[in-house]
Amino acid sequence: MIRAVRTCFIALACIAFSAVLAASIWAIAGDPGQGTLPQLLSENMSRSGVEHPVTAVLLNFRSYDTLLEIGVLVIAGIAGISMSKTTSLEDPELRTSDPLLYALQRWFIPLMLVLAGYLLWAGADRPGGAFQAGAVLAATGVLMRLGGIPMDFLRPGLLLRLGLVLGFSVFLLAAVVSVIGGDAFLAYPPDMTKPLILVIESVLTLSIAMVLLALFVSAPVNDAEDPEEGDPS
Amino acid sequence: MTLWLMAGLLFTPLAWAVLTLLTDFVWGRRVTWVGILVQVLVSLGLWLTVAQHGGFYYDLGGWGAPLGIELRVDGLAVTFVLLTAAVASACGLHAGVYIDQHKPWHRYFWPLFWFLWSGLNAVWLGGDLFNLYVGLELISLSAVGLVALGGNANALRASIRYLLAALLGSLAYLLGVALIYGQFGTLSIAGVVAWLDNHSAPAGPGLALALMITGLALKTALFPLHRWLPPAHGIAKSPVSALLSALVVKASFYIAARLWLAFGESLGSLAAAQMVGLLGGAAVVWGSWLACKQAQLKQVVAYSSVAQIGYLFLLFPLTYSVSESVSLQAQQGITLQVISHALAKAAMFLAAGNLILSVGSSRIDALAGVSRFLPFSLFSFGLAGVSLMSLPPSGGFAAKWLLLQASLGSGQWWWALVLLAGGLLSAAYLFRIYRASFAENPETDQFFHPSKSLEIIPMVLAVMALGLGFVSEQVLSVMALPFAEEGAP
Amino acid sequence: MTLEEWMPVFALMISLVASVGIFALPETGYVRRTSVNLGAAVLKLVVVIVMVWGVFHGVNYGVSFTMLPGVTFVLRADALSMMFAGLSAVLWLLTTIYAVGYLEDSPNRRRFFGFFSLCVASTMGIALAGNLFTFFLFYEILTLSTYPLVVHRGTEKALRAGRTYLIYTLTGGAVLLLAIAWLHSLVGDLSFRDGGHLVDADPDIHRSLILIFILLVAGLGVKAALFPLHGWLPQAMVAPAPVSALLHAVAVVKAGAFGIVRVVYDVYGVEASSDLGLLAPLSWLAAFTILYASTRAIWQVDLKRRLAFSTISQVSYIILGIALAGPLAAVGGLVHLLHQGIMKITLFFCAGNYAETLGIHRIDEMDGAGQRMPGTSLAFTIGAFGMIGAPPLAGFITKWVMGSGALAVNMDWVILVLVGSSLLNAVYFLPIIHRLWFRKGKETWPEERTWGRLETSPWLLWPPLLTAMMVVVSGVFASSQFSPLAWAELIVLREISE
Amino acid sequence: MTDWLLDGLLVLALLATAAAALFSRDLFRAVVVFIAFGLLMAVAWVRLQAPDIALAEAAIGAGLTGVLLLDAVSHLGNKRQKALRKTRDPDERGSDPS
Amino acid sequence: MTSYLLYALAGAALCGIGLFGLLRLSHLLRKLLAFNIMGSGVFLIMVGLPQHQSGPDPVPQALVLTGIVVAIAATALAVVLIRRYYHQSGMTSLEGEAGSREGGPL
Repeated sequence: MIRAVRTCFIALACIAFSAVLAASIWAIAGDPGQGTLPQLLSENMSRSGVEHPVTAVLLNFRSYDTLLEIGVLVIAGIAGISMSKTTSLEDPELRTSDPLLYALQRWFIPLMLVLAGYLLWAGADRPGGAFQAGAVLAATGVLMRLGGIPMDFLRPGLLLRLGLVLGFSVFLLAAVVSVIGGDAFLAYPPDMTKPLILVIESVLTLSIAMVLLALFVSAPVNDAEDPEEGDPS
Repeated sequence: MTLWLMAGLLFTPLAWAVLTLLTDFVWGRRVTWVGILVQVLVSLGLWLTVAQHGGFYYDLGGWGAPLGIELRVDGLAVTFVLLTAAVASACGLHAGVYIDQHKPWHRYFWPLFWFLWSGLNAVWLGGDLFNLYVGLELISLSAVGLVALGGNANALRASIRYLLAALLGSLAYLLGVALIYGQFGTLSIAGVVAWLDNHSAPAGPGLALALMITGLALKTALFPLHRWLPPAHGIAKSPVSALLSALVVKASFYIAARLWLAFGESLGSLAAAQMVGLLGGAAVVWGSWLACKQAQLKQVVAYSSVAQIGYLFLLFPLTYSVSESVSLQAQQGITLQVISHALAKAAMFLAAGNLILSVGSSRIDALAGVSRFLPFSLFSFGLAGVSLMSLPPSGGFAAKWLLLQASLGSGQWWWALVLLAGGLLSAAYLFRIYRASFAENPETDQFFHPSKSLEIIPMVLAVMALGLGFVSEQVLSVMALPFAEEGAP
Repeated sequence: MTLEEWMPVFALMISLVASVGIFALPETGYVRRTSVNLGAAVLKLVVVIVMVWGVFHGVNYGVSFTMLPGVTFVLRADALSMMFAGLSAVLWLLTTIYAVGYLEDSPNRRRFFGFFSLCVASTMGIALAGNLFTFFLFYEILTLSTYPLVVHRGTEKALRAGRTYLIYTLTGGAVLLLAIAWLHSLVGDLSFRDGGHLVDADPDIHRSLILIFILLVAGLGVKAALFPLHGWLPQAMVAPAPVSALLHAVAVVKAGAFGIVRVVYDVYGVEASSDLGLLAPLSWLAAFTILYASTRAIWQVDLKRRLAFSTISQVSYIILGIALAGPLAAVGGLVHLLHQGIMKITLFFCAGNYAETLGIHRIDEMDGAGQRMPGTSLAFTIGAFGMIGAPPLAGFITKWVMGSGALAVNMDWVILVLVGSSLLNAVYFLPIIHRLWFRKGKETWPEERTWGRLETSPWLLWPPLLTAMMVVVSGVFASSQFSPLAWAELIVLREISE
Repeated sequence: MTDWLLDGLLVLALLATAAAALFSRDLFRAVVVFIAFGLLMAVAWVRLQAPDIALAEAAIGAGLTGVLLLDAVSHLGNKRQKALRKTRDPDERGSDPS
Repeated sequence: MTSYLLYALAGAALCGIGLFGLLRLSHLLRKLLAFNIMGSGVFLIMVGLPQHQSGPDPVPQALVLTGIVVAIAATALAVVLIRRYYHQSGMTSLEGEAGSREGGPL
């Protein structure tokens, strides 16, 4: 009974929240401030080194966001592997013997690899880029994993950790290189903008895929735990 | 020079996160020592630079706002950068000895620690609303990872709860950012302020400010949104608890404060300001009351954080439609409160960790006899307590004095009563602990004596918190005009 | 910085450094600890004597710096400061000697002496504080550093007393802080100034000033054990004898009384205080406390508790003296700050000796102790007669001057209070003296310890004898140039000459 | 007009799948519906002329999140303590209060 | 009224639904679903609202891309934690302990 009342109360509150939010959106939509950002963006596109505006924003204008965001991803990966069991990859329980999956694998994996490559390459001037490509690559990995293909590099070890941070470190190095030339953090040298962005995107793709995959395979749980502080044990 | 300092400040924590990920715990510790040294020097250098030449905007990637992301390097920001350097290095050094190096998962402590540090720096310096969101997430996720590291079911429950609260808070904040961008077409705080200066305040984005501050209040654990905090801070390892209580909750509060001071006058309302202050007052009373009821040492300290956070939110009523000088007093008071609470609470958690290590139990009544055999850690705990009780000459007292002046000067005398009651209540729960330690235990010294390095670190922090009262004037003068919005882009 | 600036800092730092040094030494380093302690006490006495000399000749000792926007930290020595500082410096030395003997072979001595020195440092800070803010700073440090001494024994009773003590003093501190902050926001930073600041205050804020004064007296009255805020003091007697002697008879309660003197004279100013109608109620309250506490003392069977109620009563003499608003009465009140200090510490030393040597805590156990411990009992008798106000001892001087002062401002009822109090004092002290000297003792004492030929340890015997001698000397030579009375006259002279 | 119809239907479908994903009785089905929701979101992003997000949503939002959650459901679903959950989980009520 | 605004309003509704789920549901995976749905709502507002005024705008689109990656990172971390929690305690909600009867994270 109390539970039902509470549910009703929360529901009402959420409906009210939506209504107020919608009203605000309506009010803002009717009374817009004059943002100059899109114009500014198109004026500066030529200096960004890439043709696709979203990529330009992500990897040049607001690259600090992206850098930190990859950091967030790496954190999730670290937290994931910190809890995983070391010898989980050959767990037979995980191996699917579905013939459909096998068939899917035979056809899909190469296709998906190609798709990932395309997405990465397209990012410079068309929709696509490191995240999408990384996600597709990770999905490929998930498929392979479900199909029982051993992927030893995902065993928590130096290699996995190196893979996790490869993209991040390259990005970071590119960010700091400009400082040596007396420029701001994350400022690319003007004539190297495009190749740098491409390199960053490629390694990011790999690392993003690695992190996502590591999070997926790290699920089997390590039993060992710390005692709580002050627990006599 | 400034270029190098800025790059060092941004680069070091991220780079050290990568380096320490590739090593084991012991090597990670050595690498971390170097990193701490670099980071402390860089922070100090930047602080000195700003103290001499004043603050500036730093355009990342050479793109100024609104197109790019700008960092706002002013006196307040560098003070907090320096504070972070002090507290985080103390926690890092303490953790290097405190944490069991033989558990394989503890190697992941260092990268998470460094990511946390970089997130904190990003938040102190951030001048871009969305960038602040990413910084917040960086902090939240690494903090959750640290709480959960190697944890048992209770630790996991606490960290999941913490994660969900943090995510909900971030989403509310992001929703506010979306509305702000929809209204003003820019993400730069300075840009929005410049817009508001030239136009009359629109009706729509009031909700945006409310959403952002609510979300941040949830992440700061303002009453009644505080329930995730005590389990998470109580169960984490002591150096982690220290980091969380001292710095992590301050990051979200810092953003809320900056937003309020930038937009509050035009987008806020008196009722909202008083409401937030009321919740802060309730937090002081309720958090202290619960702290008195706890049987576990670290739970007392964690609930004390809930209470102390309450003080911070008195900033909202004390800066809304009051005179310039009162507002300044309130801002200075809150700044001192943030700094002194950070130092004192870190000292207290680290000392509590030492005490728990010594007596082998986390219960308060197990402390009987400690004052005879382990005076050093208890002394650190006590000195930190002086600051938390805001008794002179601590930084907490200086903060309380300024806040008292602000509340009396603005005619809002009821906040003065909250401040005084809060001081007495904190004495109530802290003296419970001292009292337990003074109880004579007829047995002889059976306590484990932690190594000197573990004992000295909290003492240094506690002395800093205590001495802050004497140098408050200097600290505040470096911050020249805290929260000043100078030079729109 | 010049020497004039350094001296107050020295006076303050000596005990502080001693405290840190004591904490740094190991528990077992008896000799080093005692040397540090005694060395610091002697050094401090020298510094204070130099400063007294300087103040007498008109040197301005003082140092200040800005602590917070609009708030300065001021250390400054004026005649009133030096009275309190001198008292605490002299008695610190004696009490340290006493405590070394008293705590022989007991645990936790490092903690005890460390916090003890810290207490003395804060007392010195209170004495030298140059404004209300600085005063409050040290006032609260005194509260904190006394707590470990009250609960020193770690028994259930001690812990309970500690809690009571904290509830009273911390609440008092909060009230005091509110009052000081309020006053600050009304009129800005207030340094202590002869003649006060508020003589021509804006009439609009008179109501606020009255309220603030009540809050100030309430906050300070807790430590001064003014009725009805005195409840903590008898309980705090559970602390070891040196603590009761120096802190609860002298430093802590005097800090409260001293604060009230500062507020009335140097913040509000006597003129403003009496114009606002604040002093008459204060004098009634003080008079009531004197009579009430003396009456309560009669029924106490525990020696230290009886002395505690006596303290409550005697401290209010100081408040009464200044509340009468006449120069002569003020001299009487101020001189009692010193007189009561030396008399009461004598009594507490003796009470400690009886407890430590013979195991006597209750008054009915004291029969015949005079034969067993003649030196101690002689000191006790002198102190008790001083309290009663028998000529030519120190207490008589106080009462005489204060009585004449009351007559000078036409407050004849005060004479009745003084006489009544003396009678009550006689009622509760004379039976003890009777028991000491004229009753036949039992064969055995509750817990006797022997020191060969001596009645007790020389560490314990000499301090009360010295203070008893001071009681006599300051009474007999009251008219000399360096007596407490002369110094009190100097203070009042400087106050009213402004 | 067709555009409006399409958008309207899409929005309705989004809301319906969102509600269904949260309040469906069976956790497995909830996740499947959530994947459908992700795909609809991808379509919505196309309608919002944001092809980049559409791609990312399809790959990450629907694809990876879905797989991750499905995997988690299969582990959490039917092992221990089913009885325990029965009393606690509003699954059993299955009401849809929104 | 453009179709952009329609999506922004739909985002508001999604936020409400997600919030309700986050507060009311007790199964942790469901909470996670709710979080993702609420996130989608926020993203819709973030892109829809500015585009209503000025047409396709790459800046919010880039922000949303970043947001999606952060969301998947958070989701993945939460899944790992939840699975380990389940593994250690056999529970799928936070209500296990006495004294905390509310399911919300607050």
